[in-house]
Amino acid sequence: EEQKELTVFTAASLTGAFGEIGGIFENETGMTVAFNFDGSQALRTQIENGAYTDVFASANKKQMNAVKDAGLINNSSMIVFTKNKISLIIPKDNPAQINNLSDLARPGVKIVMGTKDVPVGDYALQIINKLGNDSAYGPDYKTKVLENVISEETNVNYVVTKVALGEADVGFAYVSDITEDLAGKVDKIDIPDEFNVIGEYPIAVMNESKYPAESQEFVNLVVSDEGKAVLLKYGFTPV
Amino acid sequence: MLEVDIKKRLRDFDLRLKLDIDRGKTLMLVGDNGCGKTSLLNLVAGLDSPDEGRIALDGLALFDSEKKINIPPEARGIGYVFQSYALFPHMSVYDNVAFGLRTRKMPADEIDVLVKEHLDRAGLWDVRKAKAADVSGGQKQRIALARALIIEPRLLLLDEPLSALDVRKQATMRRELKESIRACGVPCIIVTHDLRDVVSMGDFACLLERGKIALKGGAEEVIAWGSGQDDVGDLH
Amino acid sequence: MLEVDIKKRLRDFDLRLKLDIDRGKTLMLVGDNGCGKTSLLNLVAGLDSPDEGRIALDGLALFDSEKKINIPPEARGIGYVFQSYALFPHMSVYDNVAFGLRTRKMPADEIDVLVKEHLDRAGLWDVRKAKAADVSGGQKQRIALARALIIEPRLLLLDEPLSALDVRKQATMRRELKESIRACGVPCIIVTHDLRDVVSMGDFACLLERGKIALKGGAEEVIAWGSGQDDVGDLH
Amino acid sequence: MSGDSNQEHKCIGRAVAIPSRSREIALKACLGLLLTLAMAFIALPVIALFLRSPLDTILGTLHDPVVIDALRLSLMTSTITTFTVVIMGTPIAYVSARFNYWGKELADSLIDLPVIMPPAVAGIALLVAFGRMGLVGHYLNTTFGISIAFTTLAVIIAQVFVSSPFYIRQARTSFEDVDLSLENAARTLGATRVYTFIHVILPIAMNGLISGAIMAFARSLGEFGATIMFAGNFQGRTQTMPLAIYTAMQGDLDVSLCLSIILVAFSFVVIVSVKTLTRKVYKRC
Amino acid sequence: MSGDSNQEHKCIGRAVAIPSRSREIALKACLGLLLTLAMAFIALPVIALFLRSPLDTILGTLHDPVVIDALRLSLMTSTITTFTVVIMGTPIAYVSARFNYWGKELADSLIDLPVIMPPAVAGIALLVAFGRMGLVGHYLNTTFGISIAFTTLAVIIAQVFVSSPFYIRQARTSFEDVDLSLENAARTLGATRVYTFIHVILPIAMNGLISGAIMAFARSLGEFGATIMFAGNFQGRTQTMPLAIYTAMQGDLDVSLCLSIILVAFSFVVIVSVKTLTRKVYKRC
Ligand SMILES: Nc1ncnc2c1ncn2[C@@H]1O[C@H](COP(=O)(O)OP(=O)(O)OP(=O)(O)O)[C@@H](O)[C@H]1O
Ligand SMILES: Nc1ncnc2c1ncn2[C@@H]1O[C@H](COP(=O)(O)OP(=O)(O)OP(=O)(O)O)[C@@H](O)[C@H]1O
Ligand SMILES: [Mg+2]
Ligand SMILES: [Mg+2]
Repeated sequence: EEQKELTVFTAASLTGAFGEIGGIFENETGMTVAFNFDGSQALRTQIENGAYTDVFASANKKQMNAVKDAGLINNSSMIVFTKNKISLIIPKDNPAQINNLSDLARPGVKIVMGTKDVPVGDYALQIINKLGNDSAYGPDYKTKVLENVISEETNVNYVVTKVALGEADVGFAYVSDITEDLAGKVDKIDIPDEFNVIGEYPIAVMNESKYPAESQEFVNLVVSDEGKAVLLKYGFTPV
Repeated sequence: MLEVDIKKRLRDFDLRLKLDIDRGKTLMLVGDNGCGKTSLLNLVAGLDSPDEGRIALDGLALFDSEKKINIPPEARGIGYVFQSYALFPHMSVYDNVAFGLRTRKMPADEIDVLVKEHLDRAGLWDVRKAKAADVSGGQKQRIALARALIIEPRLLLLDEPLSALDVRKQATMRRELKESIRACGVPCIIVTHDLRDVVSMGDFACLLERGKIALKGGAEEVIAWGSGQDDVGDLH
Repeated sequence: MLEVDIKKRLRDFDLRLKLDIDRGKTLMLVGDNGCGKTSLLNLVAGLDSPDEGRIALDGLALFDSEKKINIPPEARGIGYVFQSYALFPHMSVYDNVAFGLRTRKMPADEIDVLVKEHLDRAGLWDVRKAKAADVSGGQKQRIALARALIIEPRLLLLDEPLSALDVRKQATMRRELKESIRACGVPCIIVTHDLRDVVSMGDFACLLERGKIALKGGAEEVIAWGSGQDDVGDLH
Repeated sequence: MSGDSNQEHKCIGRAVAIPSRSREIALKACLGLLLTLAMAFIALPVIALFLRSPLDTILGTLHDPVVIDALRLSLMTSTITTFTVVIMGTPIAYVSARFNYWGKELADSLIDLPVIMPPAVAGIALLVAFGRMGLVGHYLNTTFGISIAFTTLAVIIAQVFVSSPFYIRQARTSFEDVDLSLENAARTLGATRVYTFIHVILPIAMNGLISGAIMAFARSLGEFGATIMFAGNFQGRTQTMPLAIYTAMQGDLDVSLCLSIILVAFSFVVIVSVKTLTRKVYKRC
Repeated sequence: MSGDSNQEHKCIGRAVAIPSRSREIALKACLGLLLTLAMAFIALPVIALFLRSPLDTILGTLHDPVVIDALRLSLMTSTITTFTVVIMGTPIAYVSARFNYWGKELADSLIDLPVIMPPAVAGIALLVAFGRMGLVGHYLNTTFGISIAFTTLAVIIAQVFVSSPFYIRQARTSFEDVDLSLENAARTLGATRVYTFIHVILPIAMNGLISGAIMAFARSLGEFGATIMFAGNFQGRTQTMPLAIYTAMQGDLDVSLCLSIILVAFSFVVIVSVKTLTRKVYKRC
């Protein structure tokens, strides 16, 4: 008898957490789980072009909604399972002496962020806007900060890599990106909730899934306490 | 018997001639540099196609522009010594000579016997393992000759086959070549600039001038043409 | 005057000889295929280095293993006709002949005059625009000769320079070459397998056997060696 | 014959510019410097990578089943890719080197296209052509029930797509450089076109073919963008080393750099041994 | 001389296997089919891409300043890269084709390394070597105040790094195939090494050099991973077409596919014209 295999398309930022949750699921059900880790946009492109998957976990609602609009997911199964916040990350030796949000506007600071089309870039822009509207940061805060941006990355990894290597002075990344392994190389500066943007991660079962019941079981595991504990461990904010 | 009756446009002039050579007979082809001798051999060998005309060997058409026949060179059964030798530079001397037998799928032990015989006769046995690119000019010419003769062709085309041989080898080769052509009984065309070749090997000779036959006949007549020049007179 | 006294390990034997050639004199080099004639010319030209010994031209060392002198070929001022011609296949006939003058930075109009003269004399003016790869074998040899002579070298090395020429051209060339060597007064080495060359062009001759000089002397002596063979006797 | 007017030449020998010894040395020094700089330019980044990653971390990651899977998959797919490219590409290169056919120039330029496309675009292009909904894949799926995308086969297809131009171009020029008269000689000796190709043309062009095959192999070992788009990132099935490196980058930069070093070192060894081996075999025949 | 025993040969002519006409036709058909399949394999994905993108969208995006910037930057950097690679790579290729020096085999294999590295890794390697904290970049930064990363220069460096192996390899084999006796002939005619190189060796190897340069150009036009890592993604400064395509891909796939088509079409035109142009010039000399 052939081994049953559950296919899960998962946003790359969930690699560590879902890898662990997958292990738990395999132990509980005896099924194997095959993960496809890639950017949410790439996953969406693949699904739209006929890639088979049972479960889709996206890093933002935009890509999930696109798939949903195409009628590919079981709408009732869709659920937001975790949130993620943005924080500033700086190299451990902090070459530009960034200590707070207003330092971002100092001339010569090298900032990397996502391009406006990736969620992490979109969120960063929103945060900068909010800060610019706050009188505490001055009227030209926004222009000064944007002038300091040296690169608009298409992938949050590239932001983290450049900061970790010390090539950029500061970057906008998800809190969950600062993994235990990276903690030795970077520090983070929290962004207060009033300025921060909360990213939402939806998950859903696909319509054409060959194992709808098992897929639902997987989703259930993710939102269970056990799943939440794992997500928490990887820096997410499960709901 | 080889029958040739062809027309071909070359870069500078037209090649246009009619020739018959009986089995066992040797035609010596002489003429100025660039008069079309090599071009003619290439046409007979099938490496190039005449614009029109007919080439036939023993009654069988090798080329016929009317009947649209054009037998590929590998099926014509010719032995061709190229003016520039065209040895396979990546192969040893041995492999060069054995090449034609291998294409005929002869068993390796028979090949061995034949190749040894030919290499010995050409005085090449000692350099048999050298790459063909790494031997002297005259040795190259001997390889080219051995390579063409070993396949016992139905038609021999030799483009200045003795020009680079040393004095001793040239004399021997001339004698051997003549005998083996006669014994084999195949038609043969030899291009040469050495009137001694014409005298000693040719049954008849042909003088080519800008693609046309200017003189045809016994060897003596062609020699007479040559001796209009000064020091060729030495020959008599 | 060219002085050669060298030793060089070849693949199959040692080349080891001592030679002097006065200005305006011509040495005819004969010998079996593979006896080391071409190798010797390459050593004199500087394309290869002797294992030990000395080569000097007009008293100036071109190579000296003791003094560690080894003048590169481009500074030796030689005219070399290669046995395989070594024409530049991507250049026209004209450019091949003009090459040596261009390296000497001669003005284009002077080059034009000289090249025209040489091409005319070699009967190559009509094919001057053809690529050197696209002419006949004999035409190639004429190009090689013209290319080597036009630079008025201080030393001439000719490796079978007439072997592919047609009967008429060969006779003329033999005469012209002889006269121009004498007039120029440079030492000259000619490799040949044609004893007529030895008689008509050589001041003295040298018979090479497996890298060593077996016979040296007037042309007649070498001919005598040759006529031990059967049909070379025709020559007298 | 004219020319007799020529005998009065002064014949002192036309002056040759004797290259001074110092110029020769300067030239050599320049070349040496250039070579050193170029080597440094390529070597420095590699060395810097090595320096950042302690050896024990590298050796540690070697035991990780993810790494073993990826390495195995990478070597397997790249090898299959190279063989496919060589077997399919050689006749194609030969045909475009020696024959004229309708649309030859177009076909020749078409072959370069995959190189220009950014790899992810190449992946998307493959997906819209051979994916389940694709131009061709659609028929394959409905008629034969075959689905190519997201399988190991897809990895190979993606690699073949991006790396074949490198082989074909080099093979083509190598074939063009083979002297036609050798081909002619072989045929007069009774060799058919195919025999001539195998025994004369192929060995003479071999140097270039090996070089092209190594390039194709290297390119497919490093292939990332087209693979992840067209084949997905499934461990053990489509996750080659470059994909594993990307995945590791999500967690720990250092691990991903270690993986890179393993890939580079392994490939280096493979390429050097392939090179020496093929050269030996090729010299012998 | 032995051999006189040989005259009694029967001399009927050794049998030659006459290739039947049908076999010849079958061979041609096979080759034709193979060629068609290969062309289809490459052309289909490209066609599928075109079919997905309506022409007016493509023409529309052509007016977008982002696209114009990226296209300009791509053409500029790739051209500079190709020139750099050709100018630096030609002597290197020649030296490794003709001379033996210490560590030659190693150097030769080193040249292939950038091809094996997944482009993003190559970018990281460049960062850790030439970035401001890098092995070398560190000194450049503190001593001269030069910072390379995140500039247009960095784009060019990244492209040179990834594309030079393709040129150097092909150039090397082309140089190896030049007949040594032609070099010898030139030198006896008074040509120095440099003159010989320029007037004899270069023209004869030209076919391969052009082909290699086109490969390098194509490769640098399509370069993405190393560029975004080492040079970053900044419109007008470091955002080449592939980067613009990836950026657009995050938002609207269709726009990014349109950009890809523009890139492919432009490059195709450039490559075809470069090819015909250089071939013409090369034929003439
Ligand atoms: N490239 C080479 N590499 C190694 N050995 C060679 C090479 N060329 C020739 N030889 C060998 O060196 C020896 C001398 O060759 P060389 O070419 O000097 O002879 P040659 O006197 O010019 O003969 P020929 O009259 O046939 O031209 C021969 O044994 C030959 O096989
Ligand atoms: N590859 C070629 N392409 C074009 N024309 C050529 C080519 N080879 C030779 N020719 C020309 O064709 C004519 C005939 O040349 P061919 O080689 O047949 O002369 P040949 O009689 O063999 O001369 P030789 O005695 O010098 O060998 C000449 O004008 C020559 O320049
Ligand atoms: Mg001829
Ligand atoms: Mg010789």
